[in-house]
Order: sequence, then C-alpha cells, then structure tokens
Amino acid sequence: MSDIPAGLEALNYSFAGQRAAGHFAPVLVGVVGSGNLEVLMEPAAGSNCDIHIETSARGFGTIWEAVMRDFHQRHPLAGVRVSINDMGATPAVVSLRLDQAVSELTP
Amino acid sequence: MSALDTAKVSVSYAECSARERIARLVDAESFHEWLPPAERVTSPHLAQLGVPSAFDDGVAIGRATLAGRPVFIAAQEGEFMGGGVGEVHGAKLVGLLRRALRDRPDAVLLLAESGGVRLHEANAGLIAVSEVMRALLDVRAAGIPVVVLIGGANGCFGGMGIVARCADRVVMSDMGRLAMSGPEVIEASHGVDEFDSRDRALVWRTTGGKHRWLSGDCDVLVEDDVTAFRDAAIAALDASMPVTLARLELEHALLASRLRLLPEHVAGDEAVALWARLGVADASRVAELDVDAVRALRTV
Amino acid sequence: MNRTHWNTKADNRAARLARVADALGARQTGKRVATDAIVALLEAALEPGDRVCLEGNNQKQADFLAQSLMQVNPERVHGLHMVQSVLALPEHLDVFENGIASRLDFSFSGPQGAHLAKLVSANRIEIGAIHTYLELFARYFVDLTPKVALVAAHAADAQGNLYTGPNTEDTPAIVEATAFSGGIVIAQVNEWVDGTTTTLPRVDIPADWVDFVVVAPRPNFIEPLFTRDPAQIIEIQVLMAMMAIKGIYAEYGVQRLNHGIGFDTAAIELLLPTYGESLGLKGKICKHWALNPHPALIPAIEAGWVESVHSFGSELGMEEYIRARSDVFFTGRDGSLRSNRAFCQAAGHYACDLFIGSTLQIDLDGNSSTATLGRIAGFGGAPNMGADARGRRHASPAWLKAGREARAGRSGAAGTPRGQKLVVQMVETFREHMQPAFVERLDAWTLQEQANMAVPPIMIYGEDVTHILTEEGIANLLLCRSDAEREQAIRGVAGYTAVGLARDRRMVENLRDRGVIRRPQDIGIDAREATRNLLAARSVRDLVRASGGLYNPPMRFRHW
Amino acid sequence: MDWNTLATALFGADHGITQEGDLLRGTVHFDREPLAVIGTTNHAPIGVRLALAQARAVLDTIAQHPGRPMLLLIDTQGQQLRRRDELLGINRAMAHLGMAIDLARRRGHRMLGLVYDQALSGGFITSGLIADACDALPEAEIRVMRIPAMARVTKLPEATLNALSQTNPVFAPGVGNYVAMGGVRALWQGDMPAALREALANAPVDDRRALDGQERGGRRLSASVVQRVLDAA
Repeated sequence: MSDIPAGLEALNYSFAGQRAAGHFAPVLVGVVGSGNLEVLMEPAAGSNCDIHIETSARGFGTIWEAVMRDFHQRHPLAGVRVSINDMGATPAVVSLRLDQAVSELTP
Repeated sequence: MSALDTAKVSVSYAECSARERIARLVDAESFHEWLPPAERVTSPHLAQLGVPSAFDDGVAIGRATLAGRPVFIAAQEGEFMGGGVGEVHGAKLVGLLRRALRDRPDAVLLLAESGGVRLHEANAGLIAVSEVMRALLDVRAAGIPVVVLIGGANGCFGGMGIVARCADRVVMSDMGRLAMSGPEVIEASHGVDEFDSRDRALVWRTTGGKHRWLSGDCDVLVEDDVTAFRDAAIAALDASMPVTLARLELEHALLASRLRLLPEHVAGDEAVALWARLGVADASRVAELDVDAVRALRTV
Repeated sequence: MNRTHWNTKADNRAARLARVADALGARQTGKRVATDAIVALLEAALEPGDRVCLEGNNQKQADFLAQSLMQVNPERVHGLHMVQSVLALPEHLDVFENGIASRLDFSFSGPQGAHLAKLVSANRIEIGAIHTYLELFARYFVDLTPKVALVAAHAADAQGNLYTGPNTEDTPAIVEATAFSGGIVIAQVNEWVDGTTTTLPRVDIPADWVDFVVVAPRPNFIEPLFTRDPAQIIEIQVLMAMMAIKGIYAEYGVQRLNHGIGFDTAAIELLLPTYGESLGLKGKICKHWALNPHPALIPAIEAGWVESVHSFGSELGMEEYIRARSDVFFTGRDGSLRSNRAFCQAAGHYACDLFIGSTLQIDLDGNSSTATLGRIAGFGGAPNMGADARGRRHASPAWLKAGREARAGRSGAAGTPRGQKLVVQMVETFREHMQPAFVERLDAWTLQEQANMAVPPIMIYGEDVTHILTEEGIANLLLCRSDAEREQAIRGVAGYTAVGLARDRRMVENLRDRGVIRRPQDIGIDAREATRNLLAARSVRDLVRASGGLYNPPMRFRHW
Repeated sequence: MDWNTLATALFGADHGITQEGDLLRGTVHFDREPLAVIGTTNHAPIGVRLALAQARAVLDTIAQHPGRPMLLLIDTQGQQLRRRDELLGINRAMAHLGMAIDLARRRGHRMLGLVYDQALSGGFITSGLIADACDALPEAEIRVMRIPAMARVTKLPEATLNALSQTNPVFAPGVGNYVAMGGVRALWQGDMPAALREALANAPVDDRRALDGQERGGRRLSASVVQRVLDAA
C-alpha cells in the first residue's frame, strides 16, 4: 500500500449512448473493500452514459478509460449515470461489477 | 446448473454482504431503505485520508416486515472499513433508533458486523457509538425489542461489542465473534504469549459464538445460515426485556460469579477450564462439536 | 592412472565412524546418540569441504540438525558444500554466514530468497546451480553425491529403522544416494520406540542405510503449505476455473494431471463436483492425480471423481482423511500416507497429461517466471511438471490431441507424429495491487544480470506452454504458427495490461475466429454464472463437513 | 489533576472519598446535598473487575439512595487489553456498567461524568459518555488513539495526519476536539465548585451531543443525518 500516494483520484468519462435505459430504480452492486468496488447506476437526463470514479489506486487512468470504453461497447446505455467507489479492484472485477449492475436494471 | 441450485439449501450468512443479509432475512421485497446509496450520505472525512467513501457509509437502514410484522433494520457492511463506526454511519444508526422510538415498530434488528470505532474518524466514531447506546436503551426502555444478530466474518468488536450486550437479545452463529478488543490489538499490546491472533481456534474459543453461547453472552446460537438467522429474528419479535434494577442485579451476580469461577492462572486452556467450571459436559470437545450438540451443553 | 587402491571411500567412512565412537563414548549406544552429543557427533563425522545434504524439504525440516550444525566449531568443520532441495529455515543460510559452509546447490529457497540474494552479492556464498527437484535428486547419483546426509523422520527403533510418517518427501532419495556411496546418514527423530512395548508403524528407511539416530528435543517443524481457504476464492477465479474445466479439461479429456498450489487451481478442484458434474464430466476427466493432499480436493474425492492421488509430501490435518480413503491415496500397511517427492515428480513429468499452475510474470514468448528482483528463489518442481516430457512414449487421447494440434501442417522433424503434454499457465491479468501478470520483459533477465547467472531464471519456457488462461480468455499456443501469432495470442488474453492494450485488434479477432483465442462466451460460459455458489465448499469448515469430520484443519484455519 | 486535589477543591479536605486500588468511591456533601462519587484513578485499565466494581457502586446507590446524583470521576488508559478479560466477556461487563448508569438516569438520578486526567476509548464509553453529560478539566487528555499508532493503522504518514488534525477535530487527540464535537459538554475552569454546581443544574437529560457538535462546528453532519432519517419517506 505504501507505494500508493495518499489522496483519491477522481476520473470522469462520458460516452454517447445508443440504447435508452429508461427509468429504473437505482442499482448498487459490490462493496468498497480491498480489491473491490461499488457501482451505483442511476437514470439520468440526456442520452449520455456519464461515469464518475473515485479510486484509492492512483495512476491507472488509461486502464480505467479502456475498461469503460469496452463496457460501453458491450452496453451502449443512454441516459445513465454510473458512480464508482473503488479500492484497488482489478479491471476484471470492475468489468464484472459493471455487468452485474446492468443485469439488475429493471424498468 | 439447476441441479446445483436445488442441491444448495443453505446460504451462508457470513458470506452475504450487508444488503444480501437484509434481503434474505426480512420478508421478500419488503425492505424500504432510508438514506439509500443514491442519496450519497457519505463520510466527509475519508477522502482527505485517501480512502474512498461508500455511498451508504457502510450501513444500510430502513423498515421492512418480518413474518408480516413491521420491523426496523440496520446492517453493517464488514468489508467496508471493517464495519467501523464513523460520524455518518453512527448517525444513521442513531436516527433509526430514534425513529423507532417515535414510530414504534415491533422490533429493531441490528445486523452487526464491526471492528468498533472507525479510526479514520475516531473521535466522532467514539461519541457516535455512545449515542447509539443511549438511543438503543431508550428503545429498549420503550418495550420495543432490539435484537442484535452477529455472524459476519469480521465479528462484532469494540464499541459495537458493548452495544450488542445492551440489546434485548443477541443471536450468534458459531462463525460469529463478539468481544471488545480484537486479538491483533491485544497481541500488539501484550505480545504473542498473551494472545496469539493467528491461532484462530484460540480466537474462536475466546470470542466465538460457541463460547458466547456456553457462557450465556448470547441468547441464541444458530448455524451459519441466513434462514436460521431469520427464524431466530422472528422468534425474538416479542422478546422485549426492559432494563430493571432486579434484572441488573441478576446480571451483576452472573458476571461476578463468572469472574470468581476462573482463577487468574489455570493449567491448560482457559476457555475449556471456564466451560468445565460452568458445568459444561465434555468441555474439551466443544471445538469439534457442531452447533446442535453445543446448544445442548449450556448450563447458564 | 595407476590405481591400486579402490576402497578409499570405505576406508574414509570407517575412519569417521571410529572418530565418532571415540568422541561419543558412552553417549552412543549402537546407532542411538544422546541428544546432547549431537554437536560432538557432527564435529567427528564431518570433514572440511564435505558435501552435505541437510534435509530441507518443501514441508518437513531437519530443524534440530540444522540448529546443531550451526553450533559446530568452524575451525574443525568449514567449507561444506550444501546440497539440499529447499532452503526453508534461517539456519540453512546461517551456516554460510559463519563459514561452516561455502558452496550451495539447491532447488528452492522460498522465504529465504531475499537473504540468499544478499549473501550472493556479498560473495559469502557460491551457488553451483539452481535445479528442479528431480534434477537435483538425479545429481545426487552422479556428481553431487552427499558424503553426509542429515535427515528427519518421525520415529526410529533400536536397529535404526526409520518411520517418516506421511511426510516421507525427499528422505528416500537422499538416504539412498548417501548410504550406497560410502557416506554417513544421521537422522533426527521425534520418538524412539523400544521394539517391544512400542514398535514402528512401518519402515520407510531400512536400518542398514542409517548410521546414527538422535532424538530431537522438539518434533520436527512441518508447515501446512497446501491449504487454501475456499472463503478467499473470488468470482473471477471461479470464472477461470469454469474455463479450465470446460475449455481445456473437457476438450482434451484430461484424465491424469497435476495442479500447482493456489486459489485458481483450488477453485478448479472445488468446481468438479458442481460445475463439472453439471457438464457430465465425471469419469471423463481428472481421475488420476500427482498432487499433494490438497484439502480442496476432498469434495471431488467424496463425489467419486478421483481414482488415485500420489503425493510429493503430505498436508497437516489430512492424516485421518487419507487413512480413511486408502483406495485413493498411497498408504502404508499402517494406513498412513507414504509420500515420495522423487517418484511423484517422475509421475508428474511422465505420467500426467496436464499441468496447470500460476506464475507472476509471462512475456510475449510465453516464457513465465516467479523470479523477482532481489530474490533468488528457484522453482522447486514446477519446471518438471510444466515441461513436455520428451522421453515419453506411451499415448493417451489428451497427449495425442495436443500433439496433433502442435504438429498439424508441419513437416520434417517438426511434423513427426507424437503427442505433447498440456502445460497451462493460469493467471489473472492483474495480481494484487494492480501488478500486471503480462510484461514485455521478465524480471528474470535483470535478475540474471544482477546475480551473474548463466541463463535467466525462467520457470516454464514458452516452448513448453500450450495454453495461457486468463479471465479474458484462453490462448491455445499449440495452434500458433509464427512468433507473431504467438505474440498476438498472448496479447489477446492479456486484458488491460500494457501488453494487452498494445494488441493488434484485427489479428486478435482473426485468431479468435480460428479458435486460437477463445473468450468465455466462445466456450459457452456466461460470466454471470461464475459465483461462489458454484464452489463445492466455500469455507474450511465446509471441507471438514465434506470429509465427514475426518479432515482436521490446522489452528490457523479454524474460524469457528 | 490528582483526584485528591480535585476532591479537596470540590468538597473540602474531609471529602470522604476513598481509594481502593484503582477504584474511587464515596459519598460527599455538596451544597449540603449528598452526592455519590464513583471513579477510577492511576490511569486504570478498565477490565471486568473494575467495570463490575463501578457498576456495583451505581446499583447500590440506585437501591439505597433513590434520586441521589452521581459524579463519575474518570481517569483511564482504556479497556484492559487481556485475553482473559475477553474470555470473561469484558464487553458485557462494560455494557452492564453502561446500563446501570442509564437506568439510574431513568430513575431520576442526575448522572455526571468528569474527565479529570485521561480518558481513552473503551475506558469511558460506558461511564462518562453514557452519563447525562460528560465534562472535563482543560488539562485532561481524551483520545481513541495517538497519532503515531493511528498512522500505523491507517498506513498514512504521521505528518499528513498531524497536518490534517489542525483543521479537522475528528481524529486527533485533545479535549478541545471533544468539546467541539459535543462529546464533552463543558470544561471546568477556575472555580471548581461553581463548575459542578452549574453542571448539576444545567446538564441536559436527553442526548443533545449531536446538536452541540453541530453548533460548535466540530461535528457538522451527525445531527442533520439523524434528522434526515427521522424525516425520510
């Protein structure tokens, strides 16, 4: 842990969505624990998929961007706000939580 | 894979997240959350220490029905900061208890999993835990049973270990732990000879559900199974036991006699010695017995 | 050479035994030596420069003899050449600090790896070579024969017969090499049996291979190395285990195999009776194992999947379970496990169709290594398990299919029909703290420069690796036909590591079309089904239950 | 401050409080009214035995002297860190002490805590912190954990924590921080009897520490979060 500088890193991504998510009850999956994260998905105005990440593992922006791009390619949701609190989850765990969240979206 | 699902009858309480525990414990779809994650009522203190916050600050609270009856429920998430109580986390618990005093549900269920005070906001956490105690005792005095359920991997320690013992009823699984200071803290302070925290069997003999059952520190001992916890919670719905002077005198007598029962120095394992002196048959075999067998051994 | 005397070894041995008798006097009765005479025994039996095997196994340690060797007078005993498989205890290196030993040939240094690297850079130690277990045992019979062996057993009788208990491990190989080349064998034991009121449960090492026996003041140290708590297995590992079972074991019909240690492979073991069963694979895969007695295998054994398990060593807590499952495990007439590292290594190398294990780093050639900077650790048995057995001649469907895939379309020597062992590297693309498992250049190369090694310490050569399995997919390297394809196949499963992000996307999709790369969905796996509920045991206690109470886990794993 | 000095300042030299080991106990007269004094000294670690001894004193007062106010004098290094105490249920003994104090309040006893030397986490959570109000002397020390220990636990540099503690009272030791957060109601300065008199007269019976923390700016969220729960749909 000592190699990780103190302070959180905040990252924001926005993708133009294609599939309207419509209205749904906010969904939370995952837990903010070591090597894990929580993903909160909420309906939002507009046709974007806006993603906000706060992570304790600094310096992995490139990877987050690629993970989010691929996620949006799998699920090109529109009108969705994704918020993430991360405690050093690997990309595999991040992708899994995102997919789990999408699978719980119920109009 | 349907064959698998039907074969799997038991869901481990320890393995569930706080939210899964609530969902499986109360009547299906009955949980209504207050200050849910989307409201983002989070800790204002963690970010400056480089720690991400959680949208619920590690505790979910709300109302639900249990066997059709209205209850309030809170569940601490042990994976987030070890379930530590911070300013917001504590205030959510206090708010729930105050609201119970006002709205008078049939019971308040507290699914405790906590290392106690969250050190990253230690002063606020300490005060908050004492506020939880006072609010809990107000609810208890009003005749609304407060039931604490303990079965998470992180146990119930520190201030929350005291809170648990302020409740009307304590339900534990044998995987659960209930104590004050964690074994690591004691080992760090007094050395490995005082408490070898890596000797997990010793840790459980000292703090685990079986010991708490045999010594009377919990009221119900269940398997590590969500349904067992649900059944125990239903059975506790009418378990109100307001604090009276007579009851505290009984409590005092029990604790004082237990203190006399265990000499400062005993040969062999202290837990086994205490059980034996409590009259538990086969005290040396407790560790290997299953929950059913241990349940039958209680003498207090 | 005009040699007239051909029995110098026997003469030397006789001289040593005479010196010992002289030094010990009444403290020696037959082969039995008083505990407090151990240092005197060592000083009399050892000569400067001797080649000495101080038994350090993966698990069992001759710890009392190691501590005693530290106490000999360095003026009498020095410059020893240590030949031992594992450097596990601090004493194993302390003997180099004070000059008692100077040269080392070994296999694995595990927790002492950093200390060893420091000694090497300070020129306090001269390393002959780092071997695999089997390779080192082989050299015991060629040019690294011990003059003195210091071994550990559980009990001895008056004649000097040794009972090792379940952790026989290296002892037979060491003692055989020493005893039949004029050397001296000294054993530490936990117990002495008198032969009348108490007897040895069985004989693991016959008495006439043993010269001296000493009762140690404390039982020899054994560490539980192969217990993985199922509670710590995460969903990603479940997914990867599903991919291994469906995408490799089922595809090739793998009947005989070896698993490395780790949560990834523990997940496979725990998925056999659930996921494997649901695929109808029982009886078709995973029947014969070269494997330590992994507690994680209990549910599969109980479900009737496993016909046989031969073991390198044992595992604490598995004693009674093994005893009650003698159809499956190799046990003595006394009922307890008989392990044997040399034979099990041979079994894993020649008689298994698949090895699957994890690593820390994989490069673009598929070379993989657990070597990290500042540590000289060695690899123990992994290179023997994770290498094609070029001497193998018997066929099996899995071996033939792998061989066909490797040779299809090739001609000449490369196309000559033969099978190939399946060697699978199973890694998550990132380890803890976001350490990438895929790298452009292995740390092994830097370590080679630092420690002045002849070759970089590569655990498993890319040429031997047939599959790389990550959460992103399986790369079948058998099907690659050029270095470029191989590189893209590896990049194509390297996820979001820098190596993975630098993939040629078009080429990777082509490889996927050809089945060189297969994603979970390509083999019919829905990642959302990969939950911990699929594990046949989700905690150590579940394992105890599955064993019918026969498995007795070590204290550190008892969370109840 | 030495407990005897404090007692003499409050109740005169013949205060009648006695020390048995680490336990303080006695009945004093203050403004001609009897007042029960219960407490600890020598920075006592609170184990099962000491928690029970204090609870005994509280229960005796409830039984024998209905309505008599009680003053809890606090000096503790925290809970006893011993395996034996854990085995014997130290958390239950602490809870028992807390419930005794809480019951006394419900039965009309005025319950006051005073940190006169030092108070650490588990040592006073079920004494001073569960009384009607907890006051402190200005030189008292209150904390959960010192900053070096906290640095080890949180894996954050000490310098960072020290810097942050200047602006945020939430984790740094210090009696002032506890006042700002509402955990300590007031500091007793100067005239000790006047301070006690004020406390006996004005300490609230209901728990308003969150409101104090909000008003004093040391704990800005607690009260509003409680209110949000009460108001939530």
